[in-house]
Amino acid sequence: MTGKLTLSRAINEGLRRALESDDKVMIMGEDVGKLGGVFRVTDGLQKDFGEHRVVDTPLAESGIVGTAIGLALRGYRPVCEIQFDGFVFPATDQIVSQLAKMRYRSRGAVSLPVTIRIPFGGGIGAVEHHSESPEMFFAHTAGLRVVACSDAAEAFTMIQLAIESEDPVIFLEPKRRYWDKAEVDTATPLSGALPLDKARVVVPGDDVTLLSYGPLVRTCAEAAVAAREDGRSVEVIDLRTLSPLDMPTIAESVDKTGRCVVAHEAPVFGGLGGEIAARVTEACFYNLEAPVLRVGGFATPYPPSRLEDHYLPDLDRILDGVDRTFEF
Amino acid sequence: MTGKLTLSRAINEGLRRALESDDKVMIMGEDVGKLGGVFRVTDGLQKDFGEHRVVDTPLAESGIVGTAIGLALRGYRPVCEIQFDGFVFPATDQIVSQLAKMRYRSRGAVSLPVTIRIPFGGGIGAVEHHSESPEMFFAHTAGLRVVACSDAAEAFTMIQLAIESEDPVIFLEPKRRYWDKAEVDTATPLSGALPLDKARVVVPGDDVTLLSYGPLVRTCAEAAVAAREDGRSVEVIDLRTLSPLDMPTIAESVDKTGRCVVAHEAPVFGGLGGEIAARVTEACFYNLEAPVLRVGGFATPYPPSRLEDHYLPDLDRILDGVDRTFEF
Amino acid sequence: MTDSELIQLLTPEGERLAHPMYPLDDSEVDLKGLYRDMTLVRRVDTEAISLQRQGELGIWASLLGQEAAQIGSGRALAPADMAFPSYREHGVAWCRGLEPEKLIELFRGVSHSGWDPAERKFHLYTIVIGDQTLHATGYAMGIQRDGADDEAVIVYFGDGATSQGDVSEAFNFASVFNAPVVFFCQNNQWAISESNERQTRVPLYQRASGFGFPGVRVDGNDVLACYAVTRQALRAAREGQGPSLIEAFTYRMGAHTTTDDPTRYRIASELETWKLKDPIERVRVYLARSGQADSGFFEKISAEADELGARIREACRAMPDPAPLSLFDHVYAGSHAILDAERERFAAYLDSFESEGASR
Amino acid sequence: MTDSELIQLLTPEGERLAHPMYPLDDSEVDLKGLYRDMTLVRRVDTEAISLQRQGELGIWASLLGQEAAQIGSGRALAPADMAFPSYREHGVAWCRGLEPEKLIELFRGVSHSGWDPAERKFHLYTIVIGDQTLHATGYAMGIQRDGADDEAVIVYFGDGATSQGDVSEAFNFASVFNAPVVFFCQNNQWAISESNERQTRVPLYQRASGFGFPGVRVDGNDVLACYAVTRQALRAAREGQGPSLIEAFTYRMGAHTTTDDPTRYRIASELETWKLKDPIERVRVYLARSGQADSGFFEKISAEADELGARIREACRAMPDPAPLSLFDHVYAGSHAILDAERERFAAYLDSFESEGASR
Ligand SMILES: Cc1ncc(C[n+]2csc(CCOP(=O)(O)OP(=O)(O)O)c2C)c(N)n1
Ligand SMILES: Cc1ncc(C[n+]2csc(CCOP(=O)(O)OP(=O)(O)O)c2C)c(N)n1
Ligand SMILES: [Mg+2]
Ligand SMILES: [Mg+2]
Repeated sequence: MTGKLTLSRAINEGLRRALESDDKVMIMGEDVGKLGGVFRVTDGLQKDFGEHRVVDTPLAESGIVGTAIGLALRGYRPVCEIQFDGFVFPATDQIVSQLAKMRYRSRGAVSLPVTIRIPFGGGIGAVEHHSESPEMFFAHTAGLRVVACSDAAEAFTMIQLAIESEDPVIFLEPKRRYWDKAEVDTATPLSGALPLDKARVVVPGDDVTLLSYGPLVRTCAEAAVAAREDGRSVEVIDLRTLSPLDMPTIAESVDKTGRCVVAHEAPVFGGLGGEIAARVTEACFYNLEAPVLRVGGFATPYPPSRLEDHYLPDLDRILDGVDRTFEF
Repeated sequence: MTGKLTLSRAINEGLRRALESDDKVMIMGEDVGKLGGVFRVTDGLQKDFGEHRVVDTPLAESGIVGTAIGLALRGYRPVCEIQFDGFVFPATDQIVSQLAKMRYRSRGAVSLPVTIRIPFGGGIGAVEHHSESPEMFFAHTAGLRVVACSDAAEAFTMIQLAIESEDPVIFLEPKRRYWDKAEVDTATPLSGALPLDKARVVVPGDDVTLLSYGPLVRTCAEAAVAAREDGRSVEVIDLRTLSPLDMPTIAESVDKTGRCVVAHEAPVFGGLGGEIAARVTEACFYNLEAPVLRVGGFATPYPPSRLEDHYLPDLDRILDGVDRTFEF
Repeated sequence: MTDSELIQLLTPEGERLAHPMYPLDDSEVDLKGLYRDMTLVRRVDTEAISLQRQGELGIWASLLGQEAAQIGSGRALAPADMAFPSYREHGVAWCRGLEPEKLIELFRGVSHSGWDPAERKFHLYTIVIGDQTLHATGYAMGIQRDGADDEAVIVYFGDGATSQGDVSEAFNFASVFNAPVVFFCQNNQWAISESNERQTRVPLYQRASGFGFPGVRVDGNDVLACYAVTRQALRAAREGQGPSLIEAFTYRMGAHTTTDDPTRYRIASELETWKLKDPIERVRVYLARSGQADSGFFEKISAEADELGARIREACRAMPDPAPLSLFDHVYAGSHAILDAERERFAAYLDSFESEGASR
Repeated sequence: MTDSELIQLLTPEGERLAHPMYPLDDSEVDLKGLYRDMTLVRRVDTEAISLQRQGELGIWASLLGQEAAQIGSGRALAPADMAFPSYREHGVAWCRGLEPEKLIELFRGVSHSGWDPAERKFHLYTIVIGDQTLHATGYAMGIQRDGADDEAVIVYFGDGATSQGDVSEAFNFASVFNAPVVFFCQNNQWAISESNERQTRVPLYQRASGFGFPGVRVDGNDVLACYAVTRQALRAAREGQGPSLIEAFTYRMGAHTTTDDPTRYRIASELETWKLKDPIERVRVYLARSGQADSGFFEKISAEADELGARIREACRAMPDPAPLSLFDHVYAGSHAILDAERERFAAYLDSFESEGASR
C-alpha cells in the first residue's frame, strides 16, 4: 500500500502500527488525546486505543518523562510527546540524569525503551519558545540516541524503529514540514527499512558534500538543484541520526568531493556542525580542499518571527556556504 | 597583599570583596550559610553579611535560579551556588529559557546580572552525578557567558568580574583543584585584571598548541613539561572563556605552531573541542599540519569512581593526543 | 465544592451581595470604570482575533470570559505593586497602562515583548508555563530586602500551570521566606484541550494550605469579588503576612488561541452555560438597574471601543518589520566576539545582495 | 504540631500503645525479627563508616537513627510490592534481601548500583534529589494498566526532597491518576546543614491534602507504628484508594555523609535529646520487659552482627576494581558507532602500554 501522506500523518500511521503491534506501547503528553496533539500527530489514536494507552497528562514535562521512565521500568514502551521544542527543558534532568543513564547505572539490567518526540525548529511564524533546536543537549548526552526525520516516508519507518529500540530515543520532527506530502510505502515490512543509525544520500553529487537533517534536508536538496544550474554537483546527505553519527557514509562522500558544508537551524556555536567538522577533518584530512564550513542559526536567541527568515539558513545562505568552500 | 591561597579560599575572598563593594550582591544556594557550602567556598560569609545576603534556600535548583532572576529584576546581583554539576539540570529551563533570553526578549530593557557557580568535573572519587561537565549545555545557549577558572589567582579575579558583569555568567569551578594553592595578589585593583573574555597563554611553546580549561589546565601544563623532555615545545593556553571563545589568541598560537590539541573532561562528542576544531580549521586552514585532535571524556556516562582515572584525560592521554598530531 | 466556598459579590443576574470577610462598599470602587475597562479589553481581544484572521498576527491568545478576573485583580494593584503575567493577561496589561499595541507587537512577531518591565511595573509575557511564578517570588524577596513595606507582587498563571514543578517550588519559596506575593490562578477550566480533572482532583485553591499559606476561591467572572479579594491579599502581603493563593474560577469562552479548535474536545452546551455568567453583562445589568449608569454611558463606552479598535487595527497594519540586523541586538550587554563576528559576516552577506542586485 | 498528630505504638520508654486507626496486635508482627533487622543494619552502617575512614569507601550515607522508619516500612511491603529508594535506604534494601555488599560496591565506587531492580523489587539508589518519586509514580501507573491489584509501590525520599518540583509533580500525577503509590518521607529534620524550616513552614504530611490525598505523620523512631501505618497505606493503594503520604518523623543521628561535619551547623544537645528516642533501644526494653526475649536472644543477635560486620569488611576489601574497558559497557543496548570507535581506540591505547612497557 502506497499513497501520499503528510509527514504529520505518516508519524500518526507509524504510531498506530506501533500501538497495534505491541500492547505495551503507550502515548503520553499534553493534549495528545481528544485533540490529537496541537499538530494532530496523535489524531484519533485515543479514540481507537483508549485512555489507558493514549494518555493526556498533567501539564508537566518533567512529570511526563519521569513517569514514562517508571512505566518503562514496569515493561511499557512509552512514547512521550513534548508539545514544542522549547518545552523540553523542564524535563532535562529526567532525560539527562535518569533516562540516559539507567542502563549504564544498572550494568545493563534495566532497559528504558522510551521515545521522546519533539517537534523542533522554526519557520512557522510562532511566538518565542516554539522554534528551538535543542538537539545538541541530547546528542552530547551519552545513553541517548538522537534522530531527526525529514520527510513522510522516512518518518513513518523511523518512528517505528525508534519505538522498537531498546535504547531511549530523542525523535526530532521538523514541524514546518508536517504538512509536506510524500509517497509513503506502508506495505513493506519494517525489517526492510534503513536502520536508525544510518545516514542516507538524498542527492548524489561530486563537487561538495552538503550535510543536514530535519527541516533543512529539503532546503539542501533544493540548493543542490540550484547549484547544478551553476554547474556545481552537490551531494546532499540526510544525516538522520545525530547520535551516533554515521561517519562512514559521511567520510566516504567527503573523501570523494573534498569539500563539506553542514547546515542546521541550531546555533552554529556548539552545534552539531562543529562535531562533524572535527570528525570529517580528522577522517578526510588529506582529501580536504577546504575547511568544513557551517551554515546555521546565529549565537542569538531565536528572534521574533518577523525576523526568522533571516535567522534560518535558507537556499541562499546554504549556497553561500557552498560557494565559500570553493574560495579555499 | 599577596599570599598563598587555595582555589576554594580565593573564590571565598572574591565573593567577600563583591559582597563588601556592592550591597546588592547576594549569595544563594543549598548549605551556603552556616555550613559554608560543601566545599567551604562560602565559609564565614553568612556570619559576616547576614542571612538576608547569604541565603540557605529550599532544596530546589529551578527555584534557586528562578528566584534569582526575580531578585535580579528587582536590582539585586545574585550569585547562585549549584552544589554539584549534576544538579544543575533541574534548573536548565530557568537558565536556558529565562535567564539567557531576558535581555533579548525585553530589547535590552532588562539586565540579569546573575552568576551561577558550578563546581564541575571529576577526579574526587565521588558517587554518580558529582563529576559531570555540563558546560556545553550553556556554551551552546546564546545570552550566557560561560567561563572556567583554573587556579586560585585567576579564580579570585574572575569571580569578581563575573559578578560585575551585566550578563548572566555560568562560572565553572574545577572542584578537584579546590585545594590547590597559588600565590594570589589581592591588592591590585580589579580593573587591572585580564578581562573575562580573554584566553591566556600559560606555557609558551612553538611546536603544538594545547588548549584546555578548568581542571585540565594544570594537567596540560604538566604535559608540556614532560613533552619538553622529549624535545617538543608545547604551547598551553587556558581558554578561561568558553562563550565567547577568544579566537584571536587561539588562532595566533595555532598559526604559529601548525598543530592543535584540545583537552576537556566533557565527552568529546558534542564537546567544546569540536567547536574549536571547526573554528581553528577555518581560521588556520593553510597553516595546519594536522587536524585538530581532541582528548576528552568518552561517550559514556561518567563511570564509577574506581574507573574515573581511565575516563579522565590524564598526562599520558594528553601526550598521546599531542603525539598523534605529529603523525600527520 | 459547596457554593459557600466561592466568594461572590455580584451574581450573574446582577444582584449585589455582601460577604463578611470581603466587605466592599460601592463607594470604594469605580464600577463604571471597571465596566469600561472590561468592555475595552474585550474589544482589544475581538480586534486582535480578526487581525489574526486577516493574517496580520501570527497568533492571539484570547481573554474572552476572563475580563473580570483580570480587571478586578489588576485594578486592585497599587501603583508600586509589581505584576508578573502569563501570556493571556491583556486585561492586567491594560490596568498597568500598557498600550495594547505592545501586545500586538508580540503576537505579530515584531518583538518578543517590547516594554520595560521596571517602568511599567508589568513583567514580560511568559510563555513557558509556570516559570514566572519563581520570578515573582524572587522579586518579592527583593521587596523584603529593600524593606519596602508598601509594595507587593502579583503573579498570574492558569489552572494547567499548577501542575508544573516550578509553580510548586514558587509556592514553597514564598512560604518559607514569607514573601509578599499573591499567586493569582485563573482557573478557566481548560489547559488547551485538557479539562481540570487532568490537573487536579481537588479544588486548586486548596493547594496552598499544604504549603502553609491561605488559599481562596473567588468567582472569577465577578469583577467586584476579584477586586475585593485581591485587594485584601495584596494588603496582607504588604503587611508582612506572606503569600496567598487566589483561584479565580472562570471560563475560557474562546479557543485556547486562534490556532485552536475547541469543538474537538468540548461540548457546546458548556459554553452556553457560561455565557449566562458573562462577566461584563452582570455589571451592565447592575449599573443600569441601580441607576448608576444610563444608556448614554453605555453608548459612550461602545463608541470608545470602536475608536480603540480602529486605532489598534491601524497601528498593527502600520507596524514595520524590524530591520534584519536588529536580530543581533541585545543578546549581551557587552561585546561578545563570536556574536559580533556573526553579525559582521551577515551584514556583509546582506550587502552582497544589495550590490549584486538580484543576481541569484 | 500536637502530639495527637503523631502516630505512635511504642513510646521511647518502651511502653506499648494502641491507636484506634492503626490497630496492631503483637501477634501480627515479628517484633524480635524487627529488632534483629534494625540491629543488623545498624551494624552494616557502623562497619561502612569505619571502612570509609580506612579509605576503603569513597563516601557513606549513614542511616543511624532511621532504622525504625526503614525496617518498619520495609517489612510492611508484600513481596510483589516495588520499592524506590533514595540513597540512604540501607534498611529497606535489607528488607528486600539485597546483600549489603551491593550497597558497599556503590559507595566504594566499583559500580553505580549493581543489581537488577526488577528481580529485587528494589530500584537503584537515586542520588538526584526527588527524581525517583516520578519513577515510582510511573511504575504505579503501570500496575494499574496491568490490572495487578495485588501490587503497590513505595517511594522513599527526605524532608529536603519535598522542595523539589519533581516531587510535587509526582504527588500530582499520582493523585490525578489515582496511582497505587505510597510516598514515604523520612523527615530526619535535616537536609545536610539545612533544618526543616528551610523546606517548609507547616508539617510536611500536610502537603498531601493540597494535592488531594491523605497524609499522616508517624513516629519514625517507632518501628511498630511505621509498620502499621505503611501496611495500611499499601493496602489502601492496592485496593484502588490511590496514593498517600507518610511522614516518618525521625532524626539523622549521624553526619549527612562521612564527608560532612554537623558540628558546624547543629547543637550537640539536639542529638542528646534524640538519643533518648533511639529506635532500637525502645524495642529492646519492650521485648525484655514483656518477656518476649531474654539476654540469650540479645547476645545471639549481637554475635550475628559481629559476623555480618566481619563478612562485609572482608568482602569490601576483596572487591577488585572493575576492568578498565568495562567503562564502555551497557551504555546502549545495541551498537553505537561513536562509542564503539572510542572503545576500540582506548583498548589499543591501553595495549600500547602493555607492549611498550613503562616507556614513559
Ligand atoms: C512548559 C510548557 N509546556 C507546554 C506549553 C504549551 N502550552 C501553552 S498554553 C498551554 C496550556 C496552559 O493552560 P493553563 O495553564 O490553564 O493556562 P490558559 O492557557 O488556560 O490560560 C500549554 C500546554 C508551554 N507553553 N509551556
Ligand atoms: C537535585 C539535587 N540537588 C542537590 C543535591 C545534593 N544533596 C545531596 S543530599 C542533600 C540533602 C537531602 O536532604 P533530604 O532530602 O532531607 O534527605 P536526607 O539526606 O536527609 O536523607 C543534598 C542537597 C542532590 N543530590 N540532588
Ligand atoms: Mg486554563
Ligand atoms: Mg533529611
